[in-house]
Amino acid sequence: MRQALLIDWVLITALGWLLIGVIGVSFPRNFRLISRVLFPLGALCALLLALLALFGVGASPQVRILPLGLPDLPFHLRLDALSAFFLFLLGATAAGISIYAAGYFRKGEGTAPGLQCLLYHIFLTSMAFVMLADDGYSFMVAWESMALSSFLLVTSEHRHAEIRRAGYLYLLVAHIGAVGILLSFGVMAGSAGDYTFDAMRNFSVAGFWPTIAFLLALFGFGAKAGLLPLHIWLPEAHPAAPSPVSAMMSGVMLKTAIYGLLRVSFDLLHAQLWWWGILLLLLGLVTALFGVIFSTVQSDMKRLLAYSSIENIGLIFVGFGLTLIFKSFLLPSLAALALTATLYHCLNHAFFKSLLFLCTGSVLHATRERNLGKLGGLIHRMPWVTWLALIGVLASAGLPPFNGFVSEWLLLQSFLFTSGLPQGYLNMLLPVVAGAVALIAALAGFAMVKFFGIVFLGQPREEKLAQARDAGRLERLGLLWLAVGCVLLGLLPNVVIALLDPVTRLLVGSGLRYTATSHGWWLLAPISEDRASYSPAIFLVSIALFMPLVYWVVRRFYHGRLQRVPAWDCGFPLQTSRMQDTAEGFGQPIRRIFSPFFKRTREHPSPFDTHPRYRSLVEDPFWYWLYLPIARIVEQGTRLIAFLQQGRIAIYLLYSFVTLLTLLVLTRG
Amino acid sequence: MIELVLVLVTPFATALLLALFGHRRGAAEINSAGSLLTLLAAALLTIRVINDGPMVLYDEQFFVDPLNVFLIALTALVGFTTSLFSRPYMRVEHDHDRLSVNRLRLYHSMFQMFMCTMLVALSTNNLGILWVAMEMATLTTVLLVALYRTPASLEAAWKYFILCGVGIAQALFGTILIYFAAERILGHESGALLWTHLDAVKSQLEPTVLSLAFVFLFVGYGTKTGLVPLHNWLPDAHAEGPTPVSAVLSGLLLNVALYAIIRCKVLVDGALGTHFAGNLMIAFGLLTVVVPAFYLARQKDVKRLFGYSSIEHMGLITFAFGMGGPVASFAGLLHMTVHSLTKSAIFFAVGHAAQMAGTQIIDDIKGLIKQSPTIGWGLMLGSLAILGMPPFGVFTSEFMILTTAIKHYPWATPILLMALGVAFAAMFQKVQSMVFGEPTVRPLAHNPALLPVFVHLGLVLMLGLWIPPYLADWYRQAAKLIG
Amino acid sequence: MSAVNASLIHAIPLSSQVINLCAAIMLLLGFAMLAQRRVLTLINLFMLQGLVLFISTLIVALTTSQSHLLWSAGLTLLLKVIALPLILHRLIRRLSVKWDIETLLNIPTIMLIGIALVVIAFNVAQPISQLSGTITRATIGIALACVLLAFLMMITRSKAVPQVIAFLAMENGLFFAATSATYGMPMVVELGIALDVMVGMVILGVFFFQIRQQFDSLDIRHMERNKEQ
Amino acid sequence: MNVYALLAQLLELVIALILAPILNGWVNQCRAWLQNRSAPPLLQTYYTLSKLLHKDVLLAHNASSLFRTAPYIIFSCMALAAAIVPTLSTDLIFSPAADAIALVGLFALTRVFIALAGMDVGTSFGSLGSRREMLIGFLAEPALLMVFFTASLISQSTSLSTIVETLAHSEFVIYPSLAFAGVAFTMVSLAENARVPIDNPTTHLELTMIHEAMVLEYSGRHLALIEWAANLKLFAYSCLGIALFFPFGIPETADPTALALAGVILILKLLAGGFMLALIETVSAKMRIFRAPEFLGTAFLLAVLAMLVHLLLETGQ
Repeated sequence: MRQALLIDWVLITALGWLLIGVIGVSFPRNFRLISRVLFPLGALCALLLALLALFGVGASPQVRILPLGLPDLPFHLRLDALSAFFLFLLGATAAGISIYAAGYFRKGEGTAPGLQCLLYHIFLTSMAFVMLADDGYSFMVAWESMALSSFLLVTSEHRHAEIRRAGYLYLLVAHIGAVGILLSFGVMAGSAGDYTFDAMRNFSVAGFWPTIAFLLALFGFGAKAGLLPLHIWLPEAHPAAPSPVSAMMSGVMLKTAIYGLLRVSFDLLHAQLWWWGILLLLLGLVTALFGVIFSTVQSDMKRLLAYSSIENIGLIFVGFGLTLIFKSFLLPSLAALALTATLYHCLNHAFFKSLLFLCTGSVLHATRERNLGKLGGLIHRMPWVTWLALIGVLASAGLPPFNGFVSEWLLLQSFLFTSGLPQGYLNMLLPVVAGAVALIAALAGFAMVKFFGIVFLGQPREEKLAQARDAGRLERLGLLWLAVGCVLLGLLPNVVIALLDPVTRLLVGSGLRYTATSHGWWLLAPISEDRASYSPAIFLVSIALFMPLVYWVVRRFYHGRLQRVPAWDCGFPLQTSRMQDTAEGFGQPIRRIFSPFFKRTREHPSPFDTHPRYRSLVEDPFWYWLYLPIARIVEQGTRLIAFLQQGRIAIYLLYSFVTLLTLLVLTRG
Repeated sequence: MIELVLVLVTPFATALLLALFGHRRGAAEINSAGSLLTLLAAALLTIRVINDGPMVLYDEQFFVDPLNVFLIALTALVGFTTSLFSRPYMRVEHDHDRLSVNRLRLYHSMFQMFMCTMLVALSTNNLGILWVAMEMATLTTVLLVALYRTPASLEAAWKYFILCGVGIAQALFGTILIYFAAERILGHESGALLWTHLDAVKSQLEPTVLSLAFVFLFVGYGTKTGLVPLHNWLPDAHAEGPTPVSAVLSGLLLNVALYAIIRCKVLVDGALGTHFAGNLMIAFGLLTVVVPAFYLARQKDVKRLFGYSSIEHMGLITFAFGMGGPVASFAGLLHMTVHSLTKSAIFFAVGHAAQMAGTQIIDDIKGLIKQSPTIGWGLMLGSLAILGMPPFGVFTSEFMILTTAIKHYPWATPILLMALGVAFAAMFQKVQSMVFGEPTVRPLAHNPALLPVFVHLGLVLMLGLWIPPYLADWYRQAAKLIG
Repeated sequence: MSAVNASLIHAIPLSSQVINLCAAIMLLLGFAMLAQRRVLTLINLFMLQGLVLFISTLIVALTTSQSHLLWSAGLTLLLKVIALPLILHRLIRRLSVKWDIETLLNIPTIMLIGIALVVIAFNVAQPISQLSGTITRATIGIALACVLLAFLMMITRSKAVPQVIAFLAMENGLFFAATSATYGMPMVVELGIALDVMVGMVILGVFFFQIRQQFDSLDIRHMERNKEQ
Repeated sequence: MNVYALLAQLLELVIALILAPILNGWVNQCRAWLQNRSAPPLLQTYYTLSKLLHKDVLLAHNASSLFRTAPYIIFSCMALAAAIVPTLSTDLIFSPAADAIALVGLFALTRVFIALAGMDVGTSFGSLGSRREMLIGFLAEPALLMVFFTASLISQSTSLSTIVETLAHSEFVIYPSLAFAGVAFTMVSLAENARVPIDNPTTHLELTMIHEAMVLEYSGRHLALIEWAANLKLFAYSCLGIALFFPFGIPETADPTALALAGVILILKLLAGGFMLALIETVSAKMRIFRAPEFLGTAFLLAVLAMLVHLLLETGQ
């Protein structure tokens, strides 16, 4: 009985969000109500949703039909392991973000708080419905509502031109992507013309149509996920949005694209071709490399994180592609391993990336500054944010014992056991790709050190930073929730794998639960213990034992006192805080090594000018390779067409005259 | 059958009344009251038709069936909301003394006359009277477009008159041809132009004559629908006329013209048994979707912009009806509804926006949402709706049209989508720059009537999420009628 | 009985011949208008066309004893032969636009195009004429030709007044088709059409003055402001 | 996991802690001999460490708590790393806890912390050093991983113990791939341990130093811990090299005799390894920092080559 009711509860929670939003907008100026009551309520809903989803992962698929939508195509909803997992991701992340947002949204910033509340909760609800939708129409409605609400959230500071531009770009790309998705549904519905997912599951499209459907879906969802070359909106939109929204977009919304592509390629399409996997693998690899390289040279902290999101999405797609390859070669256990890594990374990225974005939000509020070059030394002013951010940073850099490492470890493992694929050169390719993945992970570490070190460590680069104040109570709570999530996900991999087991069984027909968890909760051994094993618990415990031991020993036997002195000035007494390494400086080696990736414009100061300044602008080459040419083509089209209408009535009459005559002749002949 | 009489007579009487007293104070109120009466009568008529089914009246000169009754209801509704909107709008225009009292009189009475002609055109059973009513509608709107008497408006009105006059003349020739063909079966009596009779015997009508007739009718009424390349009057008329007129032009008149085409299509399909008419409509529909998309990108005048978007949507609807079949026709009817609701709402918002900015140039309108959130949000949401963003109803119909196209005309789908994409990029950029940003606009003297905007958008939103069952099977019947 | 038949047989060809003659004259007048340079002559030609239309309608009415055709004949006489030419003459006088009309193309070219149009029109109308049950077969083709010629004239004329005259000539062609090819439309329709023409004429009259006021000329080539720049 | 394993583990840890500074001293001695200098005593490193431990700590004014905790974290991480590498026996309690990849992760963790500590005080040299350290790190890490991958492709496992067991105790096979991997590994470990030609552990010329620049602000016991950690790192890398390329003599069991024997063998290997290191450092000159990418890129390519060679020659397909 509870089984049957589960999806209804999920629905009720999602609609609860909507209700909260409506209440919020009906008291648009009642700030206390919104921040102290509504957002925390939203967080509660999220928590509830996460719990329900936990049950839902194990439960058998449940279907509901709402009397909405088209008369002959009402809203079909379905809750199966896949959607439940992503709902869990949504709920668990949203719980932290909502609590944070309760403390974050201030009076008199951008649009009215009530409206913010409405849009934010519409955003959440539509994401939940994306996961639940079981027919083309409701999926598209939820999908586009998601895009629309997030667009309106992004542009809430619409007074700045660049934010308007970012929003425009974002909505445009999202819309074009949605068109691709719609087309792919159309192809999959095929001649049957029934747009429920059930019909698509049962209706098998023949010939090359599955490939076309897959490619269209890849285009559509790739545009949302920020896959190259459709990523350009992402580094614009994420910084533009208020931080909780950036966190939500980067942490959860990008994953909806992953969800959609998983749904299409494993659930709706019957057979997978191995070269789809190669395509995804390479695309993901390029995306990840591009993203991480650009994230290391950014000087705006939110842009840096946005590019790092692109990188993580790339890694996820690499895992996805690997899964496709294994699935198409009928190696279910390996496919399960790769898919586990992929989904695990989705979950991890949701947590640490939203944690980091929220931290930037607090920094932004404390300092009104997004430019890395003007921050620094915040560890003294805002210890809470700093230490929680450190956890996020370490997780995001993929370091043990935090969660980012586990998924990368699994990913590398799934690369290592590829020998035995039919294609010989695949066996050659994949280990090299693994090496590239390792490079990407290492670069991510570089980017993260840059981010943390420049924002929080060192001396404050501006005077005003001295007034920075730590995050408020609610904000801390939200950050804490996400940080704890990062730690737990890192410490208890087997629990997560047990959670993922039904999903992988659903999609690739095999799971890791029994092999991985056979050695007890503390030891993760996906294949077997002597092939590969990892125990974060022992890591943490041993480090946690060593440190106090060493400390005790050192302090017990040696009594050297500790005195504060000025930092050593290398014999140059006139050092100022401006002489620290800037963001650009820190990224300089990368710029130098990977110079072919960038399109950069620099202006050097001449030795004689009195106020010398050095500017170096690093731009995304895809603008110049892809987007501007397209824009130019459209421009040409408009100019050509304008000739049709020159305001002369005789010409207009001639048009209709010619039309009439041609039609007459055609019908006659 | 008192309702129909009311529907037809109320606007006429109001027109006369306003022609006499339109210059007095309270003319706007009379206008709204008359429209409200019409709306109520139309509602009664609708209920009657839902209960009793189609009916033929007044020695068969008039008839009401699911197809036109919903258009009648729609027309009455939009007419009413427009009259509500035009009250403060015209008052502001009067304050800026762009319009004298006598012009206001002309405006009010011609507005009602225009409503009357459209209602006649919709409800008549006689193709001849349909033609007459359409011509009348043209004439009244010509006067309305020329209301400001500025050179630009005169020019627009002149082009409108000449182009549509010529077009309508072609339509008359088509009508004559149909009569010519019908008379040989129905004998030489006035029944030979009655749609119901023709529909009864359509299979016996002479195919060659009917195909030629349809060409003339298509070119004729197509000119009024604004099909490319016959559309050139439309953007001018929309840009230069007063905004309420632009609203009813794209909201209603285009629908009525399309309705005429559909009526003829039914006969022609019956006679030919081929997909001749359908193919014609598909071809022109596609052309009409693609070309305006590119015009949109280079518009500087906001009302012109939305004029072109109306053309585009007319093309989409024509395409839908061209494809035919239950789903596509359903989608076409739905799109007619949502388009006229959304587009008129947009024009309401745009009208006030232009008044606030004192210009129609897009670059000079900025930050509406700051200065007057309701207008700003109205324009923003309306534009998003018309661009086919869910959860608004326009997306619903576009979804059905596209899916049908994928199924039956896969080659057409990429073209449509390309055009829609370009239109989205072009239009949304301009709208965003108007709605957002630092305000350059001043508040209005009289508080604007934005109830209509949000009523329309609310209806469109509802249609996007949930189509009421009776409305649905109403559409279904109409779709079956169109085939 | 046979006598009656005989008289009928005798009567029909004559009337139909007359009607065909009228048709021919209509076409001729159409060409004349196309070629005509002077506004006043243009109006007179238009009046003549109306007259021919009236005659043909009258004959049709008499031969096929249909009362309402008589009405429409009277209507034609009133409107097209008397009222509109009068209005036009007065307009010309009030606007003092008696100048020659320059056309956008030179006359011979226009004539050639016109002939091509006539060919097309006949070609198009041929199947219809085949199955025409009425006494007058070819008229519909000629009516179509007249309509197209008028259309061409509208395109080629660069002044407002002749454009309107061309518009009215097109109406004539339509009327001719309606009456002589199909023995007239239903009365109510004809009345409506007539009403439209009348109202349209009045509105145009008003317009001329407005246009003159705004552009101080009736040359429509000045009205090219609304366009895509 | 029996009591012997536990003992072996503890023994290995202790040995690592004791031997690490001595190894460093030995390398310095060899280098001095090779450069015809009079050598410092073998236990020199111990003297330095105890001196530093006795000294007071001079802490920059704006040094944060992270700065003060970092040395302890780094030291314990390195100790853990040294304990994970199988030197005396493959039957250790830590061996399931972390495989090769996790070990690399552990090294990365310490690197990140030391780099952050370098940036903390906010002098220009500190962050310069951190930047360069991270540069070296992200270039060396993938190469190291590729070396491990080659080994683990051979032994179909990433767990170090299993690798050692396969290499040492399965029937003797010549793996050409390991030759490539060995060279790559040597280059990586040179870079990772701040050795010539990438870095010069003895320099204090600010513009050229990397590791020293990061720890410039450290003093007293903190510095001692960091130095010791560095020695541990060198030790761990040497043991890794031994375990991967010269694993012979590492017993599978952990009974005392075997352990004793293994200890002797280990010390001999370390002596040889230390001498090799000193030799390399003597014959090669320090290169510009921006030649480092080429150096490590070569290492990465060699590692990839090793893997391909393995796939071509040593797998039956």
